[in-house]
Order: sequence, then structure tokens, then C-alpha cells
Amino acid sequence: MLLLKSIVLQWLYVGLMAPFLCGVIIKTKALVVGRVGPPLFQPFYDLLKLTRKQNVYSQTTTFIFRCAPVVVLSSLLILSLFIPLISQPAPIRFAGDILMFVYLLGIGRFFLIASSFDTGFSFAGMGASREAFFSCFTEVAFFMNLIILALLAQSISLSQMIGASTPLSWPLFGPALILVVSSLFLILLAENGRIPVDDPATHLELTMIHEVMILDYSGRDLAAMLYGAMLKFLIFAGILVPLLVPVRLGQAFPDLLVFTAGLIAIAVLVGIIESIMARLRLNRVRHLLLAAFALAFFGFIVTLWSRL
Amino acid sequence: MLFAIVAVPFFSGMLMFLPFSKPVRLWFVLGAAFAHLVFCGCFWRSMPCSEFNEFLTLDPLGLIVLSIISGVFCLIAVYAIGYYVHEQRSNRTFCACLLFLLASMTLVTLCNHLGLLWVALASTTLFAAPLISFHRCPESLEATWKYLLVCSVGVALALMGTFFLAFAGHEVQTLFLSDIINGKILLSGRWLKLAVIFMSVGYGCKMGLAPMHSWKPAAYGQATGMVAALMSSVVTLCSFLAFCRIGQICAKSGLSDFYSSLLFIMGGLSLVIAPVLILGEGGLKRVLAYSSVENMGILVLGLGFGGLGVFAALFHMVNNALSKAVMFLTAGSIAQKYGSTRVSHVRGVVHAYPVTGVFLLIGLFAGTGMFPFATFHSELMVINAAIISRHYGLAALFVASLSLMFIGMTRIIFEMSQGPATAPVLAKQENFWMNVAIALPVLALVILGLWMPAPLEIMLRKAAGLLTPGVV
Amino acid sequence: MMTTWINASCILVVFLALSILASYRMAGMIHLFAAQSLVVGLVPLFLRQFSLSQNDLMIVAITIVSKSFITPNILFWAIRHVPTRAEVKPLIGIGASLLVSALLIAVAFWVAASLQLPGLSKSNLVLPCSLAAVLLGFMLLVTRTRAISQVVGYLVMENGIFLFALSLFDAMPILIEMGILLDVFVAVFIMAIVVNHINEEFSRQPMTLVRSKMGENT
Amino acid sequence: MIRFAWQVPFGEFSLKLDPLNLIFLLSIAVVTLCAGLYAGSYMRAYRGVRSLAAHAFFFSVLILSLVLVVTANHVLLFLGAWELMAVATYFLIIFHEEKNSVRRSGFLYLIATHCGTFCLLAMFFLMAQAAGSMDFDRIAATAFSPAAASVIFILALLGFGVKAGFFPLHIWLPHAHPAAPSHVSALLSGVAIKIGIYGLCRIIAIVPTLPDWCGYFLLMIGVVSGLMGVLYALGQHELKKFLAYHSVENIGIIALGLGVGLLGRTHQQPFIAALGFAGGLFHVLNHSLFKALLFFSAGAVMRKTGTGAIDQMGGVAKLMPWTSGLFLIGALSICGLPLFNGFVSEFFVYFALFQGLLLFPLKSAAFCAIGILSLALMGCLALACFTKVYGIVFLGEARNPDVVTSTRSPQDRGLDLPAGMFFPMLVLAGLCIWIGLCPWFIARLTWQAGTYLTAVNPAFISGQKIFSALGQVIAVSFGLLGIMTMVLLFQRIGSRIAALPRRETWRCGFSGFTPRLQYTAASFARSILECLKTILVFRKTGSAVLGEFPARVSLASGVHDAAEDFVFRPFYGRLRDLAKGIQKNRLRYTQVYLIYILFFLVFLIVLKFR
Repeated sequence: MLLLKSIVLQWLYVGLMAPFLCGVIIKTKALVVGRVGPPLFQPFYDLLKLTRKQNVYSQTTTFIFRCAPVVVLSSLLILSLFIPLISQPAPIRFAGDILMFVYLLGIGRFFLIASSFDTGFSFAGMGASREAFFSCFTEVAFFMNLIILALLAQSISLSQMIGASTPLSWPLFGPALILVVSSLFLILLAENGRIPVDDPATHLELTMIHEVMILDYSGRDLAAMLYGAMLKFLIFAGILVPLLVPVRLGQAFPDLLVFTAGLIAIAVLVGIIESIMARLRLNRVRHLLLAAFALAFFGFIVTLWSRL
Repeated sequence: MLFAIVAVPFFSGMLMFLPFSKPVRLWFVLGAAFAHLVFCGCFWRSMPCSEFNEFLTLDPLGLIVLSIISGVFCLIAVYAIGYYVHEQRSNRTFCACLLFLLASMTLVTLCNHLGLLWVALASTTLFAAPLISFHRCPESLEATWKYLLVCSVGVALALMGTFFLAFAGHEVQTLFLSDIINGKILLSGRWLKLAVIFMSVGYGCKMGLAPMHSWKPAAYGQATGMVAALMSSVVTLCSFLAFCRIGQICAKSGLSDFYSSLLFIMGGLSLVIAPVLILGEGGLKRVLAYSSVENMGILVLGLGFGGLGVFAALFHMVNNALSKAVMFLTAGSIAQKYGSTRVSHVRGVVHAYPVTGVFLLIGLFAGTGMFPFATFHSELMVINAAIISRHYGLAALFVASLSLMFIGMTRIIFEMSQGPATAPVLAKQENFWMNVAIALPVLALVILGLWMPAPLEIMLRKAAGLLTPGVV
Repeated sequence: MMTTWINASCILVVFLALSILASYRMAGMIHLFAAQSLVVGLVPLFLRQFSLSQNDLMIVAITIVSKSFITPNILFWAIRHVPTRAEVKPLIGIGASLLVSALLIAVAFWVAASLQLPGLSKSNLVLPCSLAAVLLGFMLLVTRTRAISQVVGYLVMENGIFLFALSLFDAMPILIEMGILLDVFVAVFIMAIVVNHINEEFSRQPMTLVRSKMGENT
Repeated sequence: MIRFAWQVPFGEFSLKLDPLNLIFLLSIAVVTLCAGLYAGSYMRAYRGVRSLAAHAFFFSVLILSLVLVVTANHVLLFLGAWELMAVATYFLIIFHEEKNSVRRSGFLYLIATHCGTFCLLAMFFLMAQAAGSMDFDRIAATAFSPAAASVIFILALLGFGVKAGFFPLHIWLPHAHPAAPSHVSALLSGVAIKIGIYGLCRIIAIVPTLPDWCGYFLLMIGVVSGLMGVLYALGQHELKKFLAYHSVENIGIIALGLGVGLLGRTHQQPFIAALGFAGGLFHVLNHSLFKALLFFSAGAVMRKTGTGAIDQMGGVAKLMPWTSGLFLIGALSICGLPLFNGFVSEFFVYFALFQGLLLFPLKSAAFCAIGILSLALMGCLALACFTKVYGIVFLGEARNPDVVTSTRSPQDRGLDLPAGMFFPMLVLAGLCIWIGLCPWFIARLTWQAGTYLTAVNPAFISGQKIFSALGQVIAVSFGLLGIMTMVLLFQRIGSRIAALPRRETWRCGFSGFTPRLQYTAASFARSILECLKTILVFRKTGSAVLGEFPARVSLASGVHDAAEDFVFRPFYGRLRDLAKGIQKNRLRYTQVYLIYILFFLVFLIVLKFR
């Protein structure tokens, strides 16, 4: 019963927080350029509007196109249970859950790419090819970070790595942790299709990656896909925040507040980056991702060196 | 008894010159072959005593070679009956020479005197020469001439070696093998070494070992299937028997490691040259000739390893004779049907003639030592002997040359057996007698591969005991 | 006394071999070969200073008869059809082959000396001369393109070997002697038959220029 | 441990059943059964055309030899069955023998296995000589010196590597699979390749004191084979050749597992060793299941469309919904995604690698890190490969109308392939999902095999840690299924308004769209392959579009197999030219051969009398 209560609480918190973060990003982008921008809860209204809309399916699509949103959304909902809300332990925590974490992302990605082929149009194929290409780099970099965290925390469970009662001490592992955090931040940008890698707001066919794969969705399917993307942003941010917060207050509620503040800070940072930077040329993105991997690899060398 | 087994084929050979019709002569040849086989059968039961004041004796080694000779000769006789159904030429000289060849080969296995051994071997060369020039066309005559020339020079060198051997005995100049073996006379080192070198080079030419192998592709290429089968499986065995006799002498007089190093050089060379040259070949019989060169190399190497190696070499001698018979007889029937055995002319034999095609593939797998066939065991035992006697370099060479040979042979035989069937030039249907003659050795190989009959194993052990005093 | 006769015959054998190498016409080669076999045949007589046993006589007689008379006649029968009697084009000229043969004789003597083979009681000249005769026969066989001259070369080699055998042995069983003679004789006979076939087939081309298409497609 | 022996002239042949070959027997049993059923109807099309008797004969000989090889406990029996297997497989491969390419690939296959066999010959005889007997139990009892152990391991890697398809020795694999009929290539890559892995495991079991460089070497082979296999697969445009290269990748994963196991054994970490071996063996079983499934469905697709080139296909899912569903299940499990069996075995290997990372000394921890990274990259590239193939072959619109002909009418609910072919594929797909969702039975079996390989008393190693983790994984998978149904209900039932009629895909306003505009295999993989251009020998051939009225232009890009084009083909070519050279100027003068004889005689005299 305790597990059920923590799952419901987690989902409640994450479910509301995800669209809110998306609203924060859009709001910061608007404020930075002096616009008032849409209200903070605009994503909520969009999602509700979409759920009332009808689905339009093209003739060339098969059952893959219809079940892709279901798989993507449910895998991301499961993934949200892996994240410890700082002192609140994650509902799902066991040795080796990082593997489950990565491969659940994988199954979501498989159906997303397959559905983009299903529409039978070349732009979706272009997006799928870029998604498959970039995911190779991000996944390897992500695993590199997991290796470092496993070495530092001497355990292979995600909640042990980032949600432990005594956090990874910055003075002891300072240099490695800085590299891990920066590499994870780059991975966050790439995985969620933020500015340096891909422009979420653009509709120019040749430049889209994540947008183009869900171009053909409508109604509830589109709502599921958008909500999944928001969840994904929260999950990746949720991994980053506990590493940044050096201290644990002990009680559940204040830690939760700190966690929320951390999430909002990351959302604001992403918003700022999106307004000041332009999208990188596609063959330059590869170097950015290799940079993320290099940072992580350097961190790995540092941890090995310290253990020598 | 021993004299009878030599006399029967010889005199029936003489009878061949009387004006019989073609089938009668062939049945006569089959009769003589069968009589010869019966003689061998009763030799197996009871070992005969030596005759003709010590010139003819029969020891286990000789008996094994004799039984192989009569066995293969029966196959050839059966095959000839089927072959001559479509052959126009008169077979007078052919049958006569076949029987004389049988007589001289029997003499080789029986003789106890090295001079007599030389005479018998020289006569096998002479009687085999007319068999090669069967077709009277320029190429077969050239091949015969090349065969005659190289073998006569080789035999001459062997004669010189025999004389050196006799001379090595100082006062008691005897060439009786039994005297030398029982240690009656003391052989001086230097003369004996010279004699061994001359004899092994001489008999090496006759056997077709590496540097002296050049006549084999031409001779086997031109001879008809059955003559090539006879020569490759049996005639070369006689010279291998001479090698064994030299081995006995060297073992007795303590020169066995000198002799082994000689054998390693010759065997090693054949294992190197044959696989390289086979890759460039285009004709089936020429490919099989190189395979025969390589198998002779294997026999000689086995002899050199000593101990288990000798047993393996003798067992391989039996298997090699059978597998070469299968392969060359099949090549002969293909040559009769297509008029040629070149890869460019013959395709899809499996489709045109299913039985011959299957035999072709079986011959390939038997020749290269695949599982169910006995050659698999004998080749493995030779490699095992190599590793046991610590000749790792030779074992590696052995393994490498076997695989290259496998590539060379499969390349040709698969090209011929599969693919779209080319129209046979002389469209004839399969002949019963020829297929029986090929089926028998295949059956023997499979039986030997799965189960070793007890009498053969005992005889092989006794024969190996002659060569290496150690317990095998 | 006896050794001088043996030495003389050995020298004579080598000299005759040299002259065969030098001769142009095939008929001349065969006559010289007949003379050489006669000399080799006589060696057993010198060996035992005329105290010959019954079978020694028989051996001498048969050797001389078969090698000096019957074999040359067979060869003459064989070359009956060959139109050009002369050697058209030996691989290396007569002058060059003589030089090489001199060299070969030197090699034979050096080999006989360097091997220090014990027990050459009878005469120390026999081994080198027989080796020389064998090498000369080999040289003749290798450098001539005519089939008949190759046969003569092979027979000169046989004579060399026989020289060694007859001069050094006394207790050689009669049967083996006869067997060896018989084999050499049959060899010549078959070679002659094959040469006949070749002549019928090619009529004009010499032996070695035959490289036409592969007949029975090996 | 069951042992059955019978007398033979050269000794005593014996068969033995132990936890190790139980796994292989299981996979052989399942795959050969399905292959037999599949062949029943797949071959019906050839009934009149070609004699099926020979094919059936060799099929049964293959199955017999597979079982014999796996259970053989005597050197000669093992080698004999090994060669029998090679020959039987050869005759199965060249079923379509009229085609030149088929004969050549069969020939290449036979040579590769035969040369591998000769390495095995040397290895077994070295071991037999050291142990004094040909029986595996007696050989296992002898202690080998480190030098002998490393020579044996190198020969084992060469001999078994050719059969298993490790990277440099894999060249026969991509040729043999497209040539063979589908059920044969399924059997070949599902089971026959695993015999190479079985041989390697048998050597690991027999020689407990392998030197420690073997673990590192095997791990690195796994990494190289895996990565190169999947990268080459990405560049392939032919369906079966693609699946063949993918077998190389999975063999790489298995080798990775065995490598970690070996490292665990040398560092006295029995838990990691058992886990690594168990992971490798589990993947052997899983791979034989989903690879056979993929080959069967590929066969059905190629039978329907008549070609193997994926760029010609498209929209096959609408034509063959059942086959595409089964291919999807196979694709999902081969990528190692959670609900399917691929994930469970990769989970074992990952777990072993991570434990190794934490517990091993520094050098092997670094190797484990490399292993983890390469496994991750392999997973990702495999995902890219299979989305590419599934997307291009089954989804989208038909690229070439005469290849993928009419689409089915929606009401037609029947099977799109004969029942005889459909049923075995269904069984395999069911097994994949069953092992994915409740792997206890198979996991325990592989765990026993793993402990058997670590040659440590099983009582000391407790699998509790891994089985509890596995329990959690299964719980999360069922949780995922639950949430999926919940979301599905929310999506479908919740919307009261009926969906609009189906229309054209929104093409951002472009008019004049032809199906050929869709993404093709080459364009999908170009971005990935371009940045590894040098390693993969990725080349583009074709000309640019020039001039006002450009003529017909073509562009093709493909990957050339480095091992084949730069190592083996030149070697064989040079050897052939040497032989041809000697052959061409065959000496015309007979006498020159005589001079050879004289020189040889003089050489011997000088050599011996010096």
C-alpha cells in the first residue's frame, strides 16, 4: 500500500509540474525579449484543447502510428517513477534500474521513429534519421555519466546514486561532479530537442527533428506526444537537480520545495539559452554531442585517477 | 604357392596375344584377377613359407600391399568390362600389359632380394608405359615419353643405389633382405648413406614425390580413368613398399633418423609444391594427380615420424588406394561421356548423370578426408603422430597443405558437378559395371571409417612392427 | 696386371661416351654405343684373369650379345622411318657440350675422391669412371632433342652403372644379372616402339616442338 | 550429468549431457522444430521444380550432427560430427545451385569452416597429447602449463571463431545467408553459429587455468565484432545480408558476456564470472529464437515480393499484416527492449559488466567500462538498424509498384502466408514474449550453466542478487503493460466524437509527391556511416545532376567489408596468380625435369655428407 501511495503522490507532483515547467520556459523566452508571452499555465490549456479535438489519420498509416503515442507516454510515465524527489525515495529503486531506465527510453524512441516512417513522407524520415543518429551519441554519453556516478556512489541503482540520504559530497568528488553535471545538461538539451540541437518552435521542414516526427499527429495522440515530451524534460531535469543540491534538509516537504526550485531554475536557464543562442548547423551538432561525451570521459579518467 | 601367384597373371598375359574377341579377353582378365584374389585370401589365412631358395618370401607388409593390389585390380577388371562396351579400339595390348603389370607388381611384394625388387619395379614402369598411350594422340604419346624417360632415369639411379648397398657389405656382398635384417652382415655407414640417398631419389621418381613429380600430371592427365586409377593407387604403392624396405634396413643399421630427415625433406616438399600448383589447374585428372603427389608426401612423412606414424601411414596407404580408385574411375567415366575432363567443357554432372555426379562428390570428400570415410581417421592419426613426435612445424605445414588441397579440389569438382548441365558430347547412359566398380571401394572406405576389422588391424600392427622396433 | 686392364677399359668407356657426345649422325652414335657395350662386357674377363666359372662366361656372352648386337639393331629398325638422320638442333652446340662433359668428368672424379668411400680394393679408377659415364649419359639425354639420341643417352648411363657393377662384384647371383639385362633390353624395345608411333604421328615435327592442343583434354 | 559410452576400435566414444550443453540442446531443439515446420510449406513451391529428397536428407543429417557435436565427449567424435555438420550445411546452402553467386558463397563457406576445422585439429591433438587420452573428461583432469593453455586458447579462438563469425573471420556469413533458403539460413545463424560459441565454452570449461590475457582478448573481440557487425548491418540494402551481419553483432554481445565471465574467473569473483557466462549463454538461447523468427519473416516477405532489396519494398505491412507484426516482435526483442527476451539477457551482461566495474582492479574495470559503452552503442545502433529496416520494408508506401503489388482489402482478416509458415513464427514470437515476461525457468538453467563454467562449487555462489533485480525488472515490465492499457483506454474510449475519415498524409503543401520520394535505407544510414567513413569503407558511386536537361542519373552508396576486401580476397588472388604463372610457362622440354632430379640428388649428397 505504501508503494501505491508513493506512486500516486509522485505522479501527481510530476504530472502537474511537467506542463508548468514548459510554461516557465516559454514565459522566460518571452520576458527575455520583452514580450509578455502566454500565461504560465498555457501548456495546460493546449493539452486540454487537444484532448477535445478529433484524430485525423492518413491512409498510409498502420497500427504502429496509433500505438506509438501510447507506448511513448506510458514509458515516460514509468520513467518518472524512477526519479527520487530528493529525500522522497523513488517508488521504483533496485540494483540495475539504470539499465531499465535507458532501455525504456529506447522503446519509446523505437516507436517514435517507426511512426515517423509510417506517415510515408520524406521529412518524417529525415527527422527519424537525425533522431537515430543523435541518440547514439547521447546514449553513450549518458552511460558514461552513469559509470562515473556508479563509481562515485559504489552502487548501480539510480536512487542510490542521486537520491541517497547523504548526497555525493562536492568537496570530495568536486571535479568529477562538475564534469558530470555539465555533460548531463548537454544531454538534457539534446534529448529534449532544445535550442542548440533542435528548435522546438520551428516549423521549417528541413530543420525540425522532434517536431517533424509528431507532425502528422492530431487530437489526443498529439496531446499524448506533447505531454510525453514535457515529462521527458522533467525527468532529465529531475536527475540533474539532486546532484546540484549539496545538502539534504531531512524532512520531505522542505526538500520538495528545494527540488521544485531547482527544476524551475533549470527551466529558466534553458529558456535563457534558447533565447540567446541560435540552432547549430546539423553537422555541428555531432561535435556538441561528442563534447558532452568528452566531458564525461574526462570525468571518468578523474574518478579512476582518484581511486588509483 | 608364391611362384604360382606370379605365374598365373604372367601366363594369362601371354595368352592375351591369341586372337580372342574383345569381351572374351576382358572376362579372361577378370578371371585372372579373381584367381589372384583367391590366392591372397588363402595367404591371409595361412602365411606361406619362403620359396625359390629365399628369393620370394611374404611378410605382413608385403601381404597388405599384395591384397590392395589384387583388390584394386579386380575393380579395374570389372570397370574395364563396362568401359569397353563403348570403346572401339582392340584391347589386345591393353589386356596383355594389364596382366603383365599385375605379375610384376605381385613380384615386387614378394621379393626378398633387393636386386629382384629393382627388376620387378623396373618392369612395372615398362608395362605401365603402353597403358598410358592408350589414345595414340600426340599428347598421350608425349606424356608416355615423359613418363618413360623420367622413370627410367629414376630406376637407373635406384640400380646404382642397390649396387652401392651391396657394396656396403664389404666382404659379404649380399642383397638378401632377410640377411640384412637378421644382422648377418655389418653395413658400413658411408656406403649405406650414399645407397639410401640414391635409392630414395630413384624410387622417389617412380613414386612421384615432389621434385620428381613432373611426369604425374601429364601421365595421369592423358591415361584413361582405369589406368590412372591403377597407377595412382597401386603402382605408386610398390615404390612406397621399396621405401619401407629401405626403412627396415636403416632401422636395422641405426640410420633411422638420417633416413627420417631425408623423408621429411621429400615429404615436406611434396606437401608444399602440390597445393600451390593445384590452384592453377583446369583439368580434373590433373588435379587428382596433384592430390596423389600430396598423398605420397603424407605416406612418406608418416613413415618418417616412426612409432604411431608408421601405423598411420600404412592405414593411409590402404585408404588412399581406395579413394584414388574411386576418384580416377569416376573421372574416367566422365571422360568417356563428355570426351574431356576440363572444367570449361564439363558442367552439371549431377544433373546429367546422377550416379556419376554423386560418386564425384563422394570421391572428393573421401579424398580430402571427410568424416564417414576412413581417410579422416588416417590423416588425423598422421597429424597426431606428428604432434606426438614433436614435429610441430611439419604438423602445421601438413594442416596448411591439407586445407589448400581441399580448396584446389573443391574448386574444380564443385564447378563440374553443379550448375546448369552442359550437353554431353558423346551422350551415353550410365554403365552398370562401371558404377559397381566405383561403388565397391566407396563401401569399403565407409566400413573402414566406422569400424576397423580385427585381422586388418593385427596385420597392420605386425607390419608396423617390422619397421619400428617400438611397440605400436 | 689385372688392374691395368680394368683401368684401361674404364678409360675406354669414358672416351667412347665422349665420342658419342661429339658425334652428329645418329648411326654413328649407335655404333659407338655398340663398341662401348662390348668393352663393358669384357670387363669380367679381366676381373678373374681368365679363371672364369661357367656362369661368368654365360653372363659375359649374354651381355655382349644383347648390348652390342641386338639393341643397336633395334635402334636402327626404329630410325628407319626418321627422314633426317642428322641431329637437327641439339640444345647446346657440340663444342659447348664437350666442354661441359669435361667439367662433368672432373666433377665425377672430385666426388669419388671427396666421399672417401672405403673398400675400393680392386681399382680406384672404377668408381670415378662409372660416375663419369653416368653423368655423360645424363648429359646426352638432357641436351638432345631427338628421341633416339635420348635412348642412346639412357643406354650410356646403363653402361656406366654396369661398369661399376661388373667390376666390383664377384658373387652377383646369375638370376639378378639376367633380370637386369632383360629389363634394360625390354626398356629399349618399348622405347623403340613408342618412337615409331611418334614418327608415324608427327612425320616431320621434331619431338619437342609438339605443343598442340591437349588431345584428350586432361 | 548423464554419460553414455560405447566401444570403438580407437578407444571409447562417449556422449555427455551437462548444464552447459543443455542450453545449446534446448535452442537446437526449438529452432530445428520450427525450421522443419516452416520448411514443410516454404518448400512446397519447389515440389515439381527440384528434387527435395536430397535437401531433406541433408537437413536431417544436419540436425543429427548438431546434436552429436554438442554432446560429444570424445575428440574424434567431436571432429567427425563437426565436419559432418559443415558438409550438411554446405549442401543445404547450395539448394538454388543454378545461380553462380549461390555456388560461390557455398564454396566460400566450405573453405572457411574447413580451415577452421584444421585449427581445431591441431588444438585437440595438442590437448590429447598433453592429457594422454582423447576423452574430454580425462583432458579436463590434466593441468595445462600457461604456455600450452594460451596456445590452445588462440587455436580455439581461430577454429571456433570462424564458425561463430568473430569479426575478421566472419566473411563467409554475409555470403552464405542470402544464398540459402530462409529456413536454412535461420538454422544456420540461429543454431549452427552457436556451435562455435559452444566449442569456446567447452574449452573454457576444460581448461580452468586460462591465462588472464584471454579474458581481455575475448572481451575486446566481443566489442570489435559487435560494433563492426552492427555498423556493416546498417550499411546493407539486402534483407538477409543485413540479418547476417546482425548475427555478427549478437555474437559480439555473447563474446562480451563470456569475456566478463573469464575476467571474473581470473580475479576470483565467482558471482561476476557466473553472471557473465550465464548472460552470454542466455543470449545464445534468445538470439537463436528471435533471429530464426526474423529470418522466417524475411523469407515470407521475399517470397511475396520476389526480391531481397529493401529499397524496392515499402508498405508491406498493409499487404502482409501478420508477417509484419511478427517481424516487429522479432525486431523489438533483438534490440533488447524491455518487454522482450533480448532485454533480459542483455540485462545479465550489463549487470555483470557493472559489477565488474565496481569490484575489479583498475585495469579490468577500465575494460568493463569499454564493454558497457560498446554494448550501449550496439544497442543504439541496433535500434537504428531495425527501425530502418522495419520502417522502410513494412511501413510507408510501396516504393516500387511492381514489387509490392496490390494492397489487401481491409475486410480480408485471413493469414497473408501459408499456415505452415505462420505457426512456427507464432511459436517463436510467443517464446520471445514469454521469456521476456517470465524468464525464471530459463534464467535458472543459464545460471546453472554459468556456475558450471566457473568451475567453482555452486554452493558458494548465490544468485540471489541477480534474481531479485530480475524480479523488479519483471514487475516494472508488467507495470508498463498496465499503464499502456490505461493510456490506451484513455485515448480510445474517452473521445466521444468519431474519428474523421482517413485522408492524405499532410505533406507540408508539397504537390506531386511520388512514393520514391520517401526516405531509403541508404539515406537513413548515411549520416551515421559518413562519420565512420574510413573504418567502414563507406563509398558513394554515381554522378551529380548537371546541365539544364539532366540525363538519367543514379547514386548508390554502400559499405564494403574491410576484412573481406583487404585481407582475404587479395591473399587468395595472389596465390591463384602464382599458380597460374607457374602453370602458364609450363616447361616444354621434358629434359629440364631431369635436371631438377640431378640437382636434387646432388643437393641431398652435399647436405648429408658435409
